Amino acid sequence: MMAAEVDDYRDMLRIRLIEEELLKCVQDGRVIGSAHLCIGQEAIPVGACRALKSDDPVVATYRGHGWALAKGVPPVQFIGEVMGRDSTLNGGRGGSAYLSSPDHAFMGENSIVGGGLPMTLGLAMAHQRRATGLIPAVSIGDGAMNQGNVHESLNMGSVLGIPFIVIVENNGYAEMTPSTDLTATPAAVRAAAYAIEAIEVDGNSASAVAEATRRARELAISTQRPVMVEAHTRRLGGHYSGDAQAYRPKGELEEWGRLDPLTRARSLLDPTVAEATYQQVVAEVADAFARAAQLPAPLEEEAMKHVYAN
Amino acid sequence: MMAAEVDDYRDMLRIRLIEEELLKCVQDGRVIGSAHLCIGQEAIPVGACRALKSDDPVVATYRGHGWALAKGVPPVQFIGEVMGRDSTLNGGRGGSAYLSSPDHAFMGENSIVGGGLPMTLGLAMAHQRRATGLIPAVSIGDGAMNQGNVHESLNMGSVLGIPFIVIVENNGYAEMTPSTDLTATPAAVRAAAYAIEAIEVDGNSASAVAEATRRARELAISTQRPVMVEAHTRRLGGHYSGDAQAYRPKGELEEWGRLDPLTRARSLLDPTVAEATYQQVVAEVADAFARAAQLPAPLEEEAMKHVYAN
Amino acid sequence: MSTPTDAEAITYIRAINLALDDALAADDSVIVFGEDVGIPNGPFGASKGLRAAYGDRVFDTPISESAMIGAALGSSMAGLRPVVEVMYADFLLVAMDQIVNQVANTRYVSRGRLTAPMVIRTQQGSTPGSCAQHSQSLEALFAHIPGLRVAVPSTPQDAYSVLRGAISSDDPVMVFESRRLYPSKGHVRRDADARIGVADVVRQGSAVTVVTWGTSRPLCEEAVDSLALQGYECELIDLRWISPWDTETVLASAARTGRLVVVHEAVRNAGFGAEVVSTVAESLGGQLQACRRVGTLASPIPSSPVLSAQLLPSVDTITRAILDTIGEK
Amino acid sequence: MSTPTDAEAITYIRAINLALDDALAADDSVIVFGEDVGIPNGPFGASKGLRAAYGDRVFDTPISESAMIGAALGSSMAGLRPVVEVMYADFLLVAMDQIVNQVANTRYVSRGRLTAPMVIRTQQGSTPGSCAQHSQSLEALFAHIPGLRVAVPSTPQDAYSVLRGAISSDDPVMVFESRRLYPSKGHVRRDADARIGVADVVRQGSAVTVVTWGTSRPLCEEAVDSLALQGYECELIDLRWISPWDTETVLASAARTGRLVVVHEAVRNAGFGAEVVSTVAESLGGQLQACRRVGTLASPIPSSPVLSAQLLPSVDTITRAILDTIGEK
Ligand SMILES: Cc1ncc(C[n+]2csc(CCOP(=O)(O)OP(=O)(O)O)c2C)c(N)n1
Ligand SMILES: Cc1ncc(C[n+]2csc(CCOP(=O)(O)OP(=O)(O)O)c2C)c(N)n1
Ligand SMILES: [Mg+2]
Ligand SMILES: [Mg+2]
Repeated sequence: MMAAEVDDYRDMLRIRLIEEELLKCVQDGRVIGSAHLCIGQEAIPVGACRALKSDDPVVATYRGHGWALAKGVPPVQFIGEVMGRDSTLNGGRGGSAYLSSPDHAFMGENSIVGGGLPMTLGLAMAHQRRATGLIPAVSIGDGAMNQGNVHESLNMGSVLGIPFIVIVENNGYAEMTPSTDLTATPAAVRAAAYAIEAIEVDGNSASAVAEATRRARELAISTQRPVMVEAHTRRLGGHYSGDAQAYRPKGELEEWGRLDPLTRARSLLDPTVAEATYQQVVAEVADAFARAAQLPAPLEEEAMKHVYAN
Repeated sequence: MMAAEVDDYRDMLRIRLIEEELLKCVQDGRVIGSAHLCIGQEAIPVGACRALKSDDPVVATYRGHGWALAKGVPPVQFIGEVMGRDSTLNGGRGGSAYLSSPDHAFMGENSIVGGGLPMTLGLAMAHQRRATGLIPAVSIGDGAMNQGNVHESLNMGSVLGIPFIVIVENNGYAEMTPSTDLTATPAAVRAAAYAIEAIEVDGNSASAVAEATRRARELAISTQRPVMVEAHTRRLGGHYSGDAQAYRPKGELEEWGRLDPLTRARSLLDPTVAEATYQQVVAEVADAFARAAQLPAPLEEEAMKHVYAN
Repeated sequence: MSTPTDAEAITYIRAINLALDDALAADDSVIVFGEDVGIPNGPFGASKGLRAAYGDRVFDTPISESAMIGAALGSSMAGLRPVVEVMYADFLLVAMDQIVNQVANTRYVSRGRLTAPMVIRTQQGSTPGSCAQHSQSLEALFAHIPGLRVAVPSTPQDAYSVLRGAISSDDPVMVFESRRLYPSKGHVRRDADARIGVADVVRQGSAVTVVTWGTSRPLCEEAVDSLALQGYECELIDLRWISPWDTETVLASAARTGRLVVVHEAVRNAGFGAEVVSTVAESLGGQLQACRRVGTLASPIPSSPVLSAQLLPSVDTITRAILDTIGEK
Repeated sequence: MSTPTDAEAITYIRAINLALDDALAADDSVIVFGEDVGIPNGPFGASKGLRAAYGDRVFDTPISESAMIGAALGSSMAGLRPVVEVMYADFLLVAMDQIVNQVANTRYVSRGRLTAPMVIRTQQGSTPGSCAQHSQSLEALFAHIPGLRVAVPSTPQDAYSVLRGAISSDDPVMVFESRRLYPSKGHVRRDADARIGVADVVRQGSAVTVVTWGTSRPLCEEAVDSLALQGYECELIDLRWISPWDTETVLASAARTGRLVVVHEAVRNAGFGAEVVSTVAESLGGQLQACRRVGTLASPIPSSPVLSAQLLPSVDTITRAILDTIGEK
């Protein structure tokens, strides 16, 4: 048990430290553009990927750094991709918000709200037909529940009997508007409209998310339908790197900060182990950034390649 | 009470006889193209429009002849429009599947499945803001519940507090596929996903539909939200005029035919009154077709008018 | 299913059916789906008999075009070769995000690591009485999107060959069929050239180059044939594919004739005809002595055939455009 | 809110804000809505202060673009003048059916009895680091659709005037703003000409006609100004509107120069530049001695600026295209 808790802490911390450094990179120009960070939500990808098979395909959103890393994408290449380098992921084509790494069954981020749901249905359709035993999972935000494509995919998955897992990361906001202003009912309530199972879980506990995802995976297999996991969490940063968060009620960040999944994960550990782990990840991340910075710039003459097969 | 029952029978019969003649028109070339008939579903528009205020805007689907007539669109002009004549409705621009008559608060048919829902939300938004006291209503098929725009509109109407009525005509089929093969849960169950009220009703009884619509209208006003009416009915003809219906299970049409709302409506009447009404409507419809056939063809030089304001 | 002999003329829709059948037989990874595509045999009969022959590789879906396109995308990313039918091109618009923002980007953004070898079949164009929401010709919207391939076949042979080529392609292909031409007949050779992007030179001539595709081809044939009787020899080219398109054949022809007419049923304004004219104008400069585009006038399509006839291209408007270019010096 | 004096230069985004403010003040039937438009003041600040000033006439919506466009359509049919913001043009694609199949048909099919006096505001184009799903320039798709009006303003003055003109228009208008130009400054006269479809002749010259719009205008100005130093006097025309567009001004200019370059950030292939070139070629025939289009190469836009710079139009590619046409005889 202790080992799992150390792993959770380490994997969440890696995501946190990489993202904190990426935020600095955006600010000082090492990353061109913006980034949507998952600070405060790390327990969800870490917990879920613990329960998924390593080959289970995963689709995420623009807020997908945690998912890429939790699927095992190497930090150096991941950071290089966000920095617009010639990484082994997408060579700078994807960037922070639209990167993928099929080698790690990370089928990609998606910068269209809800846009990854239909493709996940399709991935699941193929894996079911090919009997690979793999169950695709897709992460979306709470605000995405109001996009038509999410609705269509959940119904179609249900009636055609296609098993996949939808993880709704309910982080309290859609951009700058509180989720509850936008969505008539919570995601888990909507599952009934599709005759699919839903599991609600504390999204700030990696072990709880892992357990929920494990159950969801089993249910997907036994019901041969989509299964929903609604993970309750809090976005501890801005919607994106440049967000001044003026819309936040006073004191909210302090209050939410007390629920920080990293603090909680660390509190479960022996302090010496925790500190050693911390130092190890700090060093690992520093090294990854140093090495990512060495990756070459994309080759200009490659810009037009891969639009078509040939 | 008797008077209402006669009215129901007369109004449903008018729709039925007009559509039966239109089907012949399609077959003999008086109507160019196809038509989607509501034979077997007449009680829904007749009942609903009885309960709506005459100025309440109504939006329908391609299967909207009954709605247009129930809103009071004059049969001669209606038939002329379907025949592609220079009718006062749309001068042949709308035709069977996309006609409108704002003078009768009939805001139009729609040939995109579910496509009328978002505009109904908008109509309701304007009427609410302008405090007209009118409540828009939209009719869709059961199959339309799986379109993204329907989902988006119901959620948005709910969270923004916009009152309108959605009447789902559950007629057992979406084109040639049984509805139950396509939709994970019945429409009324889905209402819960939007935190709106739903009323199920026997769609083959005009008085029951009127009562349900009256309640729905009151609920829309009191909750200031969308309200759903799911009307159970049976499509007694093909999906469209050219549909050979090979997909129908043997005996289904006979069985469903026994539920024909017109037979039922007639059975509630004194036979003499019923027969007199029948003869009256037969004559009225024959006259309408004769007069519609006299309407001039659209003027060729008008073809490019009204694309823009000027 | 019984298969036609090469000598037998078959309809356009039957050619589609045959192509689907042959593709399903040839490759286990092919699946075919859409609304009423499975058990009801397809709204226009394109999948007739296929459910019976191939079981659940041919299936029905809810009326959810976004999810349908996504289902094709995801399954193609994971090793299948889906062919999804969208009943009318007008309905592509409810799934436009999936086509443009998802399907088209797959290969490029992943640097070729993810691919989407899928086909979207649809049909388009106006038929008498069809309303504004069931009449549009929308190929230009998709030709503008890098990452997509777009075909607009007009004969049974091309319907067959284009579809086979599309299904074999490793790129996502959109096939715009013609509902109006579904009943038209022709001979189909199953071993005909199925290369992507190759035009068909339908008539040879030196007076003017006429370029067309899809539903407009028969109108052009009629116009060109009657002009031939008057002594004007027009070169008629059916592009078949507009992404990629056969610039070489068109440029060579236009260089010879110095005159160009492009005809399509899509709205003329900002239609793909503009791309053809511009490409030729850029290449030939002042050597392009005259050019015209014929397309639907800038209006939604009214249901009444009396009105729609005023808007759609006709043998007459095509003939006049051709004569116009010949008259000009 | 404090309003700028006419002498004060303001940013493009502030000009939009001012136009919305003035429209809300002038006409009670104007409402403004979209994602994060109300309480958060707009994702880019276009609606800053408007919620505070106009209460619930300015409001937030769920992330449901189809329902948003429909809400605008329906409310415009029933007497309001809605202005709906779609955050990025790329997201128009999830609502394409509502725009093309619903909004655009309203007036025509009802023979003018129903109208849709609504405005869809969006912004588009690539900025460094923006991904393929947040970089597209999509105006050509909408210019092809009869019933829609399309504007692509590039200066603070035009942003103001176009938006006021759009809100007053009885037709549905799509305004494609430029995110990249939001911080650029200029003087805004609130009583400037807001007529729809009128181009701006930015520079006069006789060597070549350069036509542009939107984000590409500043690049064209730079190219044209540096060519002027070399003795080539180019006529630079900013269309501002592409539906309707000022064919008269462009044709008159091209007739004088005999040379045409069209520049836009949208993908070159099947972009609206093709319509401009074709219209001129049809009109001038062999008198159009040379023409070129400059646009984004046929590729999705990669996130890395190193790569996207290879694809997007630049002062350099524009300059070369202009010199090319001058070099040709
Ligand atoms: C179709 C579409 N509409 C709007 C946006 C802009 N947008 C990006 S993120 C976002 C909020 C999404 O909220 P939620 O789904 O809760 O996810 P979160 O960002 O909280 O993780 C919006 C509106 C988009 N990317 N795609
Ligand atoms: C977006 C879209 N997809 C598909 C169609 C083709 N289509 C027309 S009617 C129909 C079936 C609709 O079924 P339902 O909603 O139950 O209504 P019904 O026809 O039974 O009245 C379909 C698939 C369409 N018109 N629009
Ligand atoms: Mg959220
Ligand atoms: Mg039905």
